[in-house]
Formats: sequence, structure tokens, C-alpha cells
Amino acid sequence: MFHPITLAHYFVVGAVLFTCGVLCMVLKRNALGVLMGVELVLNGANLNWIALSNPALRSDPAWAVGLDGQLMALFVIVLAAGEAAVALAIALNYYRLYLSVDVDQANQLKG
Amino acid sequence: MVDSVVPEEFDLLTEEIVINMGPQHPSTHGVLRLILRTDGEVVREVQPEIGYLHRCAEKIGENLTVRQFTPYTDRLDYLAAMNMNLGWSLCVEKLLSWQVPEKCRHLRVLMAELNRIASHLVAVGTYGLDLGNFTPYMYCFREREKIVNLFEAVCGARLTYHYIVPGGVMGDLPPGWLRECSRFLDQFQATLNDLHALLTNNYIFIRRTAGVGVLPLGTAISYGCTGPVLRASGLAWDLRRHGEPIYTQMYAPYDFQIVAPQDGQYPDDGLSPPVPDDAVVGDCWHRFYVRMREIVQSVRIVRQAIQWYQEADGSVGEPMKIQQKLPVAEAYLETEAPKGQLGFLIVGQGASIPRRVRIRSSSFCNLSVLPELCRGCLVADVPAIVGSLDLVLGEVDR
Amino acid sequence: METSQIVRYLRERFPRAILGENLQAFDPWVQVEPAQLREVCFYLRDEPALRFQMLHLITAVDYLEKPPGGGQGGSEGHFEVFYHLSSLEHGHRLVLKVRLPRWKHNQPGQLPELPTLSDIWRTAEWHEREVYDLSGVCFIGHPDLRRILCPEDWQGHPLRKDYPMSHQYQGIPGR
Amino acid sequence: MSSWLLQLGFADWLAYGSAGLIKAGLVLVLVLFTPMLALWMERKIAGRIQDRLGPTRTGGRFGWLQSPADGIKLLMKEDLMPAAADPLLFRLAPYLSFCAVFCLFVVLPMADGWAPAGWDSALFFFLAVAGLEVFGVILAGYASGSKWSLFGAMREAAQVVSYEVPLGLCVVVPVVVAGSMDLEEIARMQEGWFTRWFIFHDPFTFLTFWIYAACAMAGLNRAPFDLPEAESELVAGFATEYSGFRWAVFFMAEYAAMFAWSGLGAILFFGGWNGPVPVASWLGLVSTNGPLAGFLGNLLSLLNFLLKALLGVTVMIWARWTLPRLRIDQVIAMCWKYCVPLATLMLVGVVFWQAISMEIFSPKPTGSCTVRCSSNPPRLSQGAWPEETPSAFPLPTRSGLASQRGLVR
Amino acid sequence: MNEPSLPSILFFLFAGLACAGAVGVLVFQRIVYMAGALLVSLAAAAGLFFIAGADFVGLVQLMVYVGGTVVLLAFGVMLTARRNQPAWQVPGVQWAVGLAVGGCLLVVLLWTVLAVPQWQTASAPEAAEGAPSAPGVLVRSGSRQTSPSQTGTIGPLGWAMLGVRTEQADQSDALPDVRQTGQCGYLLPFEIISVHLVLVLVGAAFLARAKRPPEPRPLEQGAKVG
Repeated sequence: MFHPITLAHYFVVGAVLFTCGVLCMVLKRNALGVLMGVELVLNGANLNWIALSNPALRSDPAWAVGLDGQLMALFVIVLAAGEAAVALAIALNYYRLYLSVDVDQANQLKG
Repeated sequence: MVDSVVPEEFDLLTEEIVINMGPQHPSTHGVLRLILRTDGEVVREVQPEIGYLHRCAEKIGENLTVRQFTPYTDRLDYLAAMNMNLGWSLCVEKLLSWQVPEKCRHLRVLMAELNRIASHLVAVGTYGLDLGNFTPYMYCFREREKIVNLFEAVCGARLTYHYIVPGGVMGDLPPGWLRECSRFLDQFQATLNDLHALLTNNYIFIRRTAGVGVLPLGTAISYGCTGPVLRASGLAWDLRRHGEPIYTQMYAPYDFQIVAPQDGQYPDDGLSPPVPDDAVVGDCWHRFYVRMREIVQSVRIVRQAIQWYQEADGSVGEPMKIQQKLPVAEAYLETEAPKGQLGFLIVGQGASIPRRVRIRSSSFCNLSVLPELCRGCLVADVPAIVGSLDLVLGEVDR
Repeated sequence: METSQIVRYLRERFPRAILGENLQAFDPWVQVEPAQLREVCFYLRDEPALRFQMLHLITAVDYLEKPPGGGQGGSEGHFEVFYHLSSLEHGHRLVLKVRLPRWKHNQPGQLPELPTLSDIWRTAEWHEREVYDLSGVCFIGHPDLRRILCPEDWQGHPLRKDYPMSHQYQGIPGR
Repeated sequence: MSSWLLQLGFADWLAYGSAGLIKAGLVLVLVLFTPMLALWMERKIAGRIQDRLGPTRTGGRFGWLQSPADGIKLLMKEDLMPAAADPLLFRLAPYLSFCAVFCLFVVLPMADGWAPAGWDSALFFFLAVAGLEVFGVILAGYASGSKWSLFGAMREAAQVVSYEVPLGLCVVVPVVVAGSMDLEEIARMQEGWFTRWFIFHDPFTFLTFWIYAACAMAGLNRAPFDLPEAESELVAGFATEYSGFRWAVFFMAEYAAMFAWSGLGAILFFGGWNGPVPVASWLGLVSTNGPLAGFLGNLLSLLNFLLKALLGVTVMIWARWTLPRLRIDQVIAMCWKYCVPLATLMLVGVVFWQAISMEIFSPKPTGSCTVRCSSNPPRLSQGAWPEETPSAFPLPTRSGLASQRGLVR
Repeated sequence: MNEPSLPSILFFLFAGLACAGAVGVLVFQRIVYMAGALLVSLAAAAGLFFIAGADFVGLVQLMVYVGGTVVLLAFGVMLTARRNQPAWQVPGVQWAVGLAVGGCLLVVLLWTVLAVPQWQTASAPEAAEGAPSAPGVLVRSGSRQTSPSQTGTIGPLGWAMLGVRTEQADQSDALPDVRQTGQCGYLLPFEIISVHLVLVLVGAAFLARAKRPPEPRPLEQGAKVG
């Protein structure tokens, strides 16, 4: 079960990260906490991409996605950085208005 | 719906915070406390809180004879104790209508100007320190040590001299002292050149000080700013020339310039570098530069004083008696101390103990302009501005 | 300008505000009526021939006359507040004196009052705070009149002649 | 070393684990030793600059024991933590900084083959890990519960994140010249006389070095860019509330990072371990003449490298004791208004230089593959997966054992 | 087979850290602790990338995510966190519901993962004993002939960004015909993302700016400094 490392191992870790991220997004009231949840979700997905790219981890290597997986992961990382920047800018703007980053109070679209 | 909408929007940063700068802070030159209200790095307001070094000097003055009070004046601006002694002594002499011998006058000028050099050296050195440059500080203190050694040879003390007293000075110069003093002056200009290279002409230094903390002349006068702070704002006003006769007669034979920018330029002294383009009259750079140039002028005066002292005949005066009675009158005299105009007011009541002693502290007035200067500057500019005012908290708090 | 000339200007302009003068003193002074102090000061600052741009110092002097025999009491006497002015433009100096009762309405504890000059000369802002702190003169209209040198919770005004020397502050023994 | 252990019959995890631990120990010695040396140098150099002597008596002469003495003093100091501090993060922060700096040394080759972990993306690893140091500082500033610390942390965050951009652009310039991100490879390409050093390669690399030097000092928070700990403004910035050992850890991290960045500059621009004159090859001290000759040559190289890195540290010390401090807006403006555009210009320039020189001179195999391959894609040799499974990560596979590189070959 | 190998030890170390960090982000209430836990989780994920042979992606993860995004988050935390912040307690019911749903999600995911037998065995016996090997490292870039042992994904990834898929080319010297093989690189996505990033950064900077300058408020008299 613990040896050798297979795709399933990676998927389990990815699933845990993904679930924690989703729960974070749902359960946190702090806007930055929600943002961290998003990062976790993306990271869990990335882990799957990376694992899928490696043919040695599975018994049917022909189905491995190869370098495309790594490229996808790269794009996800870079886009996540941009997303974080925008989300942070929004959070700061929001904080400026309400002196708080509680998303439960964010119920109007007016700036 | 949230009603607690804050109407203001700030540039990039969010919440205003109130910070305590001091009384234990490396760049407040003693125990000054500044309350900063900042928005991120931008200072919205500065509120100085003073009094941490208050030693009731005026109250003490009401309980001692004027002769006994002389050592207490040392403790005001402890970096320029000679000038403090001088101001007090002249004020007492004004109240008593005394004249000291000519030789004594030249000796006093010699001491006062040497001490002005020492005080300005500390100001310049610590200003470099405020801007993050440690090395000029060591150079300045090395030179100041030499001056302090000279003072120690004269009066035995290195900080609180109690040398110039009402009626004269405590004693004549020891043999060989003038030669030592001349030797000091001869090697001194090299240090000034180093300081110009490290600070005055340094690009970063200029960027940190030029245009920062600009003090317009009208504001400076209204706040009672004096000394280099006033002169850096463009007014050639120096009590050594514009003061009361009992003071100006001391300096009458001496040839020196009043250092103040006229249309952004200074009279040429042949030793100092030119003014950079970025500098605005009244900014931190000019306040610093005025002190650098005053050092040069003081060196000139000291050289002349050595000459005059040697040529003068007679005694160096006699310290007044402790129980000297004062008339029922008041006398106020201001002198040009290194930090600005230092004034003493003595209200006599017919006894040897005065009714009231009042001290006009130059640093006190210079500090009071700080909230005006710091409005809207950056946090990093606050030490730059405070340092350029050259405060000594012993004089502010008295 | 000679001090006598300045006084003549003032007497012409404010015949009733000038209560006295001494031109033979070391520092010639004129005594001003407290109620008209602000007008006089505005005039001194703004009149082109006078131009007293700089206020050097504000001093309160306590002229408490000790009662003969050294007994208690001592509400006799008065306060004098000195204003040292000078003109950088004309190079002349003047001292204004204002005479005040030691206590307002002669009731101990009530601080005597003066109009503030802090909007005429910004120097006055801190100096008036200091006078208030140490001598106990209340300046009406001052924007921020609170203690400056003594702690906020200090009791009394130390430069008054009848100030009782406290032997402790906040439980800290004084001597 | 790991191969040697494997030959002794250790299990692979044990062999690699112990080899890794030994290498980590050696790196740790280096990381602890260089701050001591740099600190002593700083004291002596600052003393000389300021017309005084610096330490003279500790350890007999020259005060050479001053740094250990300081360390012992710091260890014996009371360990204070403000009541408002966050206990966990406050304790954690210095070690985080230190770990990041420690990792910088992992890929730094001290001589040919003498890198704790040689790696073809070593330079990228260096940059990535260098960005982590800031996190310890931010946590320290936040966890201290002091406004000055918070100010310092915010300055640090703004400054370091900003300067990562021009630094990244600057280090790409030698990469373009070398066509490799492997620090060992880059250094190996500068063998021979000092004219082969990349700083003399073309005008663009020459200018890039100066941008790199300024940006590295700014990224390291060394004066005149030491705003996060500006003592005349922020008391001590993020380190205000730290004392004793934890402060010493921060301090060591700073000095070790100085050394690491100087070393990187030496590798990228000054030939790495190669001396200005190829003395080692004249003397025959190359590995082709036997392992002993190679070892002696590497010792010489190590000396070379250390001297170059220490020279960089000296320059930083010299600047610190000469220049006033900049203001935060000036620092950030310098980054975005001058350093980034200039570095970009240098990058573009060096690409064109390479392209043109490729056209003029005969293409060398070590030249820029980018240029060559854009017109003529490389020969695409197909590796034999899964029969032969080379690893990307220098983690071991049995098949790749023979080429495992270690601190000692 | 039962002998532990270094890669698997490292895998479980990093996997444990990543999961612990993720759970930490979920359970911590203080935002700074959450940021710290996120840092641990992301850094550990980078380690997992290394083990999976994606060294370049791992480094990018370290540099961009850990060194950039988390620092940015920490910056946001410092700007918005206040010391006497009211504890934003999420009601227990919400927690319970959230955990139940999340648990279900996790179970479904795990069930899916474990349903595919091919995913539970490694392919190459060598790889099973040693490290899992990378697919993208089969080709070295042209300049790396000098040290044949050095492999990496940097070269292939770089080529892929430029539109050339080196690892998918066949043995022949000829260029793979893009239209024939259906393989193409990522030049267009790369460009799109570059432009996208620029726009995002400009937008973020615009969003974060203030609209009008603030009016200075007077300091309260004798303000108590906390």
C-alpha cells in the first residue's frame, strides 16, 4: 500500500487539498481566507496534473499526458498569481470601505 | 447593510495608525516623544510631546543666587555649555551694568566659537546618523574630542564647563593652550572636506534632504525659529551682528560672514561646495549646509580671537561674588547660541536671589515648528527633519 | 525706531489701552490693558512702521507679597506677564507687560485669564502652554491649552510663589 | 559519496540519507562560518573606515575571536518576547529565514563539481529559494506585535518582492550567454584567462553586473537599502523585539545571504572558481591528471571562489559604511523606474549580441542554443523511456548512479 | 519491495506536510496562521512535484506561489488584520454541514481514485524501486551534450512554450509536421497568458489605488497611543 508510489497516492493528496480548499471557501468569513481556499483548490488540481504527466506512476503509461500536464500546471500557477493579485486588490478596496474583510458583509455591488 | 462606512479613501494603504516615536527612539536625540499619525508610510500629523527631561531650571533659579545658578546653565544645552554660560553671564552683567575687560571678551569669544564648532559637529554628525550614515558621526566626534580636550585643559570639565561666569571667566588659559588650539584649527579643514564628500555632496544625501521639510521664512519667524534654522530660510539674521550692544561689542572687531542663502546662493567662502539644483531654500539640506558653513566662519573667528586675545592687555575679569545683590529691575538678553537665540530674563528683587529667572530656549521654539514641517512627509523624513532642527532636549525641557 | 516713538504710536492708536511705561529700564516696556492686548498686538505686528514680527518669550512673574511676619495666606500681590517682541525688519525691541490678579476674582484656585496670542505669533502657542503649565495663567482661545512640561496629571503650578512643594508624585517620594 | 556508500552495501535510502545529512552538515558549517567571518570583516573594515581599530584583543590579535565571543554573549542574553507577540510565529520566524538562506548554499558550486547538489536548474532554484527568506521577516514583523516591526515587515515585503524582478532579469543575461541554468556549467564556461569571464563578455553583461550588484544589495536589505531595519527610523524594523539567540539567527541569515549572493555574482560574472590566470591548468592540477591533482586544483578553485565572494561582501560592507540610507519611495522607484527597464534593455541587448556574434563567428557548441535552434531545431534525440529512466530530480535512480555528483566526486 | 526507498519516504513526508498544511488552513481561525499553513502546504506540494519529476514546475511553484503569491497574501493580511479583531465565528451548524458535505466530496473523490486499478501500480520495475521517473526529461536540449547525466524538464518545457514539442518528435531528423501529428506547442496560450497577466496587473494596480486624496483629520487631543 505504501510502496511503490503510484498515481493514486498523488490523487489522494490532491483530493485532500482540493476538499480542504473547497471547505475553506465555504466556511471562512475572511476574504483572504477564501482566497487561500482558492489557492488550495488550484494546488490540488495541479498536483493531479503533475502526477498524470508522469508515466512511471501508472501501469498503463501510454495514457500519461506527458509534458502537457506540466505545462497546464505552469499556466495554472501563473494565472493563480494574477488571480491572487486581483483578489487582493479587491479585498483591499473592500477593506477600505468597510474596515473589515468579512465576506458576509459584502452584500452590495456598489463601491 | 453596513452603515459603518468610512468616507475617506486613502492612497493604496489602508488604516491610519498612531505610532509612538520615542521617548526611547534612536533618532529623537534624547527623550523627545513624537506621536505620529501615519497612513502607511505617509505621516499625516506629528505631535511632539516634551518634558521628559524637565529639571525645573527656572524654579531652581528662583532659589539660588545668580552666581550659584551659573553651573545650572551648563545643563541646558549641554553640547554648547560655553554659550549657555556666556548668555547667562552677559544677562547678569546687563542687569548689573557691568563691563568686563577686553581680554576677557576675546577669551569669551574664543570659547564660545570653539564650542559652536563642537556643537555644530555633533549636529552634523548625528544628522548623518539619522540618515543612516554612521561614518561622518565618528569623524565629527573625533574632532569634537579634540575641542573637548582643549576645554578640559582650560576648565577641567569635558561637558559642563562652568567657565564663563558673570564678571569674567574662571581663570586664564594654561600655557601652551593657544598653540594647541591653532594646531587643531590647522588640521581641521580636512575633516570638513571629508564631511562634504560624505554628506553635503553625496547624491543620496541630497535626495534625502533637498526639498524635504521646507520651512518658509514667514513661518520660521512666526514660530520664533532662530539660529541656523532661521538663516537657512533665507534671512541673514545673526545676533552677533544684530543683537544688543553688550553682545555685539564682543564681536565688533571680528570679521566673519553671516551664513544665509541669498536667492539660493551663499557668499563665497572658498571652501564649501556649491548648492545642488534640487535644494530649496529652507529645506533640510540648507539647514545642514548653514551649519557646515558656520563651522568655517567660527574657525575664522577663533583664529582672530587668538590674535586679539594675545594682543589685549589686562585681566580676564573677576568672577562675581556669590551674594551679590541685584537691583529691583528686570533684564532680558538674547545671545546667538549654536542652536539659535538663547535668552535669559532675570527679574531682580533687591536681594541676591532673583524673583524670577526665565529661559528662552531656541530648541523649544525650533521644535514647535515640527508639526508644520512634518505634515504629509514620509516616516523616513521625520528623523531627517528632526535632525535638521538640531534639538537638544536639555534645552527644550529645561 | 526709538522706543519712545513706538510708545507714541501706541498711545495715539490706543489711548486707553496703555496703562504705563518705563523707557529707562534695561528693556523699555509698556503696560497694556489685558482686554485690549490682542488689538495692540495685531497693530504691533502689522503696522508697517513697527512690524514686530517675532515674539521671543512669554513670561509670567509672580509678585506675591509675603505678608509681614511670614504667616500663612499671601493672596496679596499680582501677576505680570511679559511679552518680549522684536522686529527683524527694523531691529527694534519692545516689552509688553500685562498686569493680572493672582487669582481670577481673587478666589484661590481660579486661574487668571488672558486672551491668547497664538494666532498672532505661532511662538505663543507653546509658550502660552508653558506659562499655563508652570505659572497657571489661562489663555482664552488657545487651541490646545494643556500641560507641556509637567505630566498631564500634575497638581498645581510650580512657578507660583505659593506652590506647595509636594513630597511625592504618584507615590514616588520626592526627596 | 552516496555511490561510495552504496558500494559499501548500504540500503539506498540509508546511503542517500546519510550522504545528504553529511552534505547538509558541511553546508551548515559553511553557513555558520561565513557570517562569523563576514561579521569580523565588517567590524574591522568599518573600524578602518571610521578611523578606529575595530576589535583588537579578543583572541589575542586582530580580534579574530570577536564573532564567536559575540555569539556566546547573544546566547547568554535574556530571551525576551513581548506580551503582545504571537508566540508560535515569533519563535518560528528566524528559523524560517535561516532555512531559506541555508538552501541557497545547496546549489552554490564552490569548485568544479563541488556543489552540495549540482542541478541543471540550480540558478532557478537559487532565485526561488531566495524569495522565501522574506517570509521569515514578514512573519517576524507581524508576530512581534509592535508597530515598528510591522512597518519593517511591510517595507521588507515591498522591497524584496520588487527587487526580485530586476534580479531575475539580471541573472538571465549570463544565462543567455551560457545557454545553461546550471551554475557549474556557467562557471565552467568561463575557464581560462579572466577575459573569459562573463563580465568582459560584452558591454551588456558588463553593465548588467552593476545592476545586479545594486539589486542584490537592495534585495539583501543592506545599506544603503537597509530600510526594513533602518535604526534611525524604525528602531530596528522587523528585528525590534528580537533579542538573544533568535536575533542572532536573523543576523546570521543576513550575513550568510550576503555571502551567497556575492558567490552567485562571482559565478555569473567573475568566472566562479576560475582564477584570473589559469594557474591550475599550468600546474597540471586538473582532474584528467588523476584524482589527487583534481582535488588540489579544486582546493585552489575553492580558495578562488571564497576570495571572490568575500570581495563582494567587502564591497557591501564598504558601501554600508559610506552611504546614507535611501527612502522607501526612492528605493521602490529606483527598482521600477531604473533597474527593471535597464535590466530588460540589457537582456534584449545581450540576445541581439549573441545572435549577431553567432552570425559573425563560427557557431560554438556552447553558444546560445536559443538562437541556433530557432532557425534549425535541435536534433531531437529520443531518449529511451521506459527502458532507461533518467531522473529530473537529482534523486537517485540506480541507473543514474555513476553520475551522481556530490560535494566530493 | 517492502524495503522503504528514499523517494517513498520523501513522498510521504511531503504528502503529510501538504495535507497537514491544507487542514491547517481550514481549521486555524487566525489569518496569519492560515497563511503559514498555506505556505507549508504549497512548499510541500513543490516537493511532491520534484518527486514526480517535474522539477521546473516545482521551482516555479516555489518562486511564484510561495515566494510571490503567499507573500502577497501575507501583505494583505498585514494591511487588513487588526489586533482587536472580532472573532468571526462561523456557526457550529455551518461547520457541521460543511464538514459533512466536504467529507462526502472527499469520499467520492477517493472512491473514484481507488476505482481505477491502473493507477495503483507503477509501471517500470526500476522506477518502482527507485524514483518515479519523468516523461519530459527524455530529451536534453542541444547545449547540454557535455554532461549527459544532467537531465531536466527545462529544455522541453521551453521548447514547448515556443511551439516545438521536442519530446514528441520521432527519431528522424525531420521536423514533426504539426498538422499531421496533431501535436503543437503552447506558443499561443503562452502569449495569451502573458498579455492576460499584464492586463491583470494593471487592473489590480488600478483597483488598489485610491480615488481621491484623504482629508487630514486632527489628532485627538492627548491621544492615547496603544
